[in-house]
Amino acid sequence: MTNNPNKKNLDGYVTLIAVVVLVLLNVVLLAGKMPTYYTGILRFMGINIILAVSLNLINGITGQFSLGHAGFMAVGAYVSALVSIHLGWPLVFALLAGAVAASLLGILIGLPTLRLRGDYLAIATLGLGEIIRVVILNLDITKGARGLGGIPRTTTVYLVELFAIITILFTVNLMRSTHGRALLSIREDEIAAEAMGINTTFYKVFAFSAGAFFAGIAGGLFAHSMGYIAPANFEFMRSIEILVMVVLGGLGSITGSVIATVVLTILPEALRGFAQYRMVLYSAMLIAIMLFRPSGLMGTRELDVRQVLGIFKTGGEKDAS
Amino acid sequence: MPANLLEARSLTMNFGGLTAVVNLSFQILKGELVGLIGPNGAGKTTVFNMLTGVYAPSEGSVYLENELVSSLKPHTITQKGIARTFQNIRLFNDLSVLDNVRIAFHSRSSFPIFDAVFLTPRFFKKEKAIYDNAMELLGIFGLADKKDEKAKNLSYGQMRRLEIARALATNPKLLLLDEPAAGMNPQETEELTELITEIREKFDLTILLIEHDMSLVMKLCERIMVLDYGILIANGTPDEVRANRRVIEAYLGGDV
Amino acid sequence: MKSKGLLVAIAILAIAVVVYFAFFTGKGEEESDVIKIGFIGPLTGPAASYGINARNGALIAVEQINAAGGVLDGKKLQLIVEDDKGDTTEATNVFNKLVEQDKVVAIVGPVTTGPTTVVARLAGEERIPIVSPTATGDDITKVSDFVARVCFYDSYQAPVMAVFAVEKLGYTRAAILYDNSNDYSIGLANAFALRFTELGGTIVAKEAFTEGDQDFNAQLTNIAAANPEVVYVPAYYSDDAQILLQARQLGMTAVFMGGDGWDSDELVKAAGSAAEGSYFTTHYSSSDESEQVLEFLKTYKQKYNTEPNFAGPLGYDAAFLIANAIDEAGSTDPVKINKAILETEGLVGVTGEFSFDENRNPLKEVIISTVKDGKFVLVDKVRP
Amino acid sequence: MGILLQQIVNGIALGSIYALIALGYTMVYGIIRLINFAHGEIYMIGAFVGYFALTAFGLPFWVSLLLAMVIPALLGVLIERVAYRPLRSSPSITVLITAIGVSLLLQNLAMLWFSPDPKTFPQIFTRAPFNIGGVRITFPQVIVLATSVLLMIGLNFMVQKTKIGKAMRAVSQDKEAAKLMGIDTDRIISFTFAIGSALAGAAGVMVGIIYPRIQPLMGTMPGLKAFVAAVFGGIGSIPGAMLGGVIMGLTESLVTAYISSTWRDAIAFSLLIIILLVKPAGILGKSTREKV
Repeated sequence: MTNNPNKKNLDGYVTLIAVVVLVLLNVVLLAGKMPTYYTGILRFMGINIILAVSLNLINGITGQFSLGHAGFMAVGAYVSALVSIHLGWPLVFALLAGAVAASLLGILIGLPTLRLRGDYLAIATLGLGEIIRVVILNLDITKGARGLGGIPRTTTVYLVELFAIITILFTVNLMRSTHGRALLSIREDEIAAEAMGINTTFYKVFAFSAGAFFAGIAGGLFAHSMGYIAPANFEFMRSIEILVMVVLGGLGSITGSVIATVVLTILPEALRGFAQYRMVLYSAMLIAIMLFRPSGLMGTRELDVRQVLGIFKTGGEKDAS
Repeated sequence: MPANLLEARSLTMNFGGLTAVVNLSFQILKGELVGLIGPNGAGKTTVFNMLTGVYAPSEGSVYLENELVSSLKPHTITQKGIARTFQNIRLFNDLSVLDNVRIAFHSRSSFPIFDAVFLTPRFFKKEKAIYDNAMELLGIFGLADKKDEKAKNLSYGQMRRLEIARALATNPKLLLLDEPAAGMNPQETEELTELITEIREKFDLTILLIEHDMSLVMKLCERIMVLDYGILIANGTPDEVRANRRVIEAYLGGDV
Repeated sequence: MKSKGLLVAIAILAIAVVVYFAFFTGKGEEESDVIKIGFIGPLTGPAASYGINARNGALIAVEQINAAGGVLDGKKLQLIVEDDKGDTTEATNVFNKLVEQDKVVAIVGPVTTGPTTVVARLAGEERIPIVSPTATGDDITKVSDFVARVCFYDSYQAPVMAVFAVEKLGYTRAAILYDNSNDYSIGLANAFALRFTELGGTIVAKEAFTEGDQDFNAQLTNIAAANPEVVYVPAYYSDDAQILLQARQLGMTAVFMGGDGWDSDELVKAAGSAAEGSYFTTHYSSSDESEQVLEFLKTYKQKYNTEPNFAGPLGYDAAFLIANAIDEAGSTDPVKINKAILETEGLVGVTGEFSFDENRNPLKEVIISTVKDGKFVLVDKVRP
Repeated sequence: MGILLQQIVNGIALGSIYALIALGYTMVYGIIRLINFAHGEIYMIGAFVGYFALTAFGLPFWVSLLLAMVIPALLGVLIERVAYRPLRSSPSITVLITAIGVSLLLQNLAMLWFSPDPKTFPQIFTRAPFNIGGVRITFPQVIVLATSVLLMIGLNFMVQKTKIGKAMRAVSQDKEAAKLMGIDTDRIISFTFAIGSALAGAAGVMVGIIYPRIQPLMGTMPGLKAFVAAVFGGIGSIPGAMLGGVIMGLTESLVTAYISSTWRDAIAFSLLIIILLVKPAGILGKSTREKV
């Protein structure tokens, strides 16, 4: 999209490095040489990517300011965990059950709240997320604050990778179609979108239910990765963390969400050496990044494998000067 | 006698204590080009908003080809065949010129979401068709070379043209233009006049336009309706309207 | 122009080399005079207060042991401290790091329930013993064979208080006020209620609050209306102080009771006279003449310039227990250390004399303390 | 009946604290359309300033209260300068993330500086309750209520009658127009942050008086609830924030008394959502129709 050859160039390099790293990571994984520490981080990174990309669908692409993502994640986590424990469903079916439940809830409670806009929608969705958490805290079947343990730990890093790729492909393919443009038009100008024949209510509910679906998948993967979940895993700070990933990456940029998630998942681990100062540095860096890149790391740009070719074409001539 | 395309029956719009439009009734015949004029705040845009479903009229109803549309949602009304532009230009600013037009093709060239997600052959076929149609339309409006530009980076005149192109992409029977010449210089206005005439024939359109530029209105419109304080005070040919005493009073010795 | 392609090639090669050395080369096993044990607990986040206290306690233990000649005939202990923020995800990461990168032989922690539940399972899989200073949930030590604790479990200390209330004080009407968002509080509340009714008493009111609450007037007003003789409040001292203050303001005269979460000087400081006459179960009493207790409190105060809360001594004992087990096992093999932990018999720590039951729970005396003239006073020692 | 009245009294005392925090949210939102997530932390800082003024420096109560308003006010102005002003032309969600960053930063700095252990706010007023018709009212509750009401009256006077108050209203209505009329908008925005933060600082001390437990994470939940209160009342509206705060306090108190504390937050948020659906701009907010 961008016309700036310099940026195109940089994007090309970043893409190239990303592809190389991804391939190497998988080689190491398949060779069984990846330490559990790193595998664990990769697993959570993948889960965060699913969360960030799915929230981007709602927040960045459709422009609906949602702060309730942890709630959808919680529903996916608990439903999938419960069907695993009590019904013995295989993981993939358990994940789908959780995702469908989250998605239905997204539609059910989403429908009335979609009349709200902007910050009001944000505060209402934040409320919904908290309501979900309080309900989980008070139900018997979820074991309340004591947490639900004994969940089969069947999530593998490959499965997380698979679902992260599915989420990304789903969103990217959608974005490139007339449906994705319909979502974008709502973000840009809802009244004009209506006037162009876009059924904005349908698309908003669609964005919410699709976002909730993938958040549900992420929740299920999380539950089956930890083996134990508690309401504390899904407090509103969790929604905020996901939102930070989306905004830091650039609202509407899928690759931006992925990059920001990678950065924000590694950062707290990389800062471990600072012990008690870790979170101070983390928050200071968050502020600094936002000040220096107000529209996020990627803005609305996307990385594309095709840009790698650009390095060799446009890059060379620039280099000569 | 051409068929009746649009009929407004006793439209009234109240905002709180303020009545913006009072008991307004009119008809528009198929193929007509009608102007809607009146001083600032006369309720012209409110009429457009009622016709397109942005506001639900407090009283009265709108019929498109004898079908009641005033209770429908805006996007359904657009799909039934009324398209519009906006007085204060409402383009999708951060999207490309091409995407602005492609979005408007959505309702008539859509396909199941399934095809988009799984990249079926139908997706490619339909998307190709949308692309081709959009490019053709941009060509007509002289915007083809700007297709990748963000809408907010266009010049003012280009924005106005893009808005019309976008409205046409919805395949309307009736096109509502809200001050299409606002902010244009005389040469641009001249070109716009030609463009409107051209698209009217090419797309077999009926047009209702709000405009302050009297030269354009008088030159273009076959019939003119005059609104003052929400009341229809005149409805006739340009010559009739020009001679109407109430219209002259309404404009308080304006340039009519 | 060619240089660009070359640069890319070099970059890829460089990444590949880094990855190769990071993952594919075995790290040389080094024999050294340092034995590493890990610490997992919240140093940041809402539970940081307990995590930091437990860490400080564990650090003191390690220091004292090293000063006294270390373990296994002169080897020094090193405590590798990692922050889990009280979060299960971080706890998982940190456990993997400690085991793989730092090659610890045992771990003190985690401190809070969620992380302990999750890490207990991993510990079983990796066969690394963990000793939680403060996770009290009944089921936690049942998660795997490699998890022990030095604190009471919920149905260990709460029944002691119930028995005391009925048999020693002769109360039959009790109310419970507990934190519904805290599993420790729920666990104690349930265990107390069960035992109290078994002994013929009645629970006349059961009210809950939520983490972070400041205002308990509503619950207390309801409890007062039920007119109990005793109110059991199994919560942490900062909540307890608020509850006591507000209860007295409402004119309640019932006796208040609680668990080891009460044990902090801050309680008396905050609640003042409102705390007078209350009872709670705990691990040690500062009015106790025990050398070890006094020594610990003195060292802690010197080193950190503040009084520890209950997590401090428990952190100390967890590290102390592990060090003792390493000596007993005569080895740094985690499996042998684990076995030695379970076979610990009569070890005297700050919080009492330890042995373990078959579920790796400590069998030790429960101290019942009361507040008298602004001081904690020992009332009874019970071995359930 | 006695219980109901008692709960109403408790609810109003709690609500007046929410109202003080909510005022800051509403003023900042009104003027730059930002949900200032760091506002709850300003309140926390206010509580700690009050604590140290009273304990470490042994200052009298009114001086401590003043300090607990002035220092947060300066902090509020500093935060706006450093973290928000450079982003004035950025989308509001960007600034929101920065605000979240500031909030996390203040929390974690406070944990380092003040240690995460809860501290006990000194008892400066007698806790012996008055008994009026079976309802117990404590002296701290009276102090809190009186101080809050005084501050709110003062604020209202300032906003309605003084020149700077009028300028504030002008800027919140239309920043560009205000600028054209010669109003130094940057200065007015700084001033708004100062006032809002001072009120939050005062609320911190008030909380210390009634519920004498303060700790670095104490701002999160009250901050969130005060924001909800501001939305309740109609964000941007000063009387709305006061009303919203009191409604929030009453709701919490009554739900805890008659239903259960564990469902309290869920019920408070449900109420919020219902109010937003019925009156999208809050109880006292003006609903604005978007011009098409």
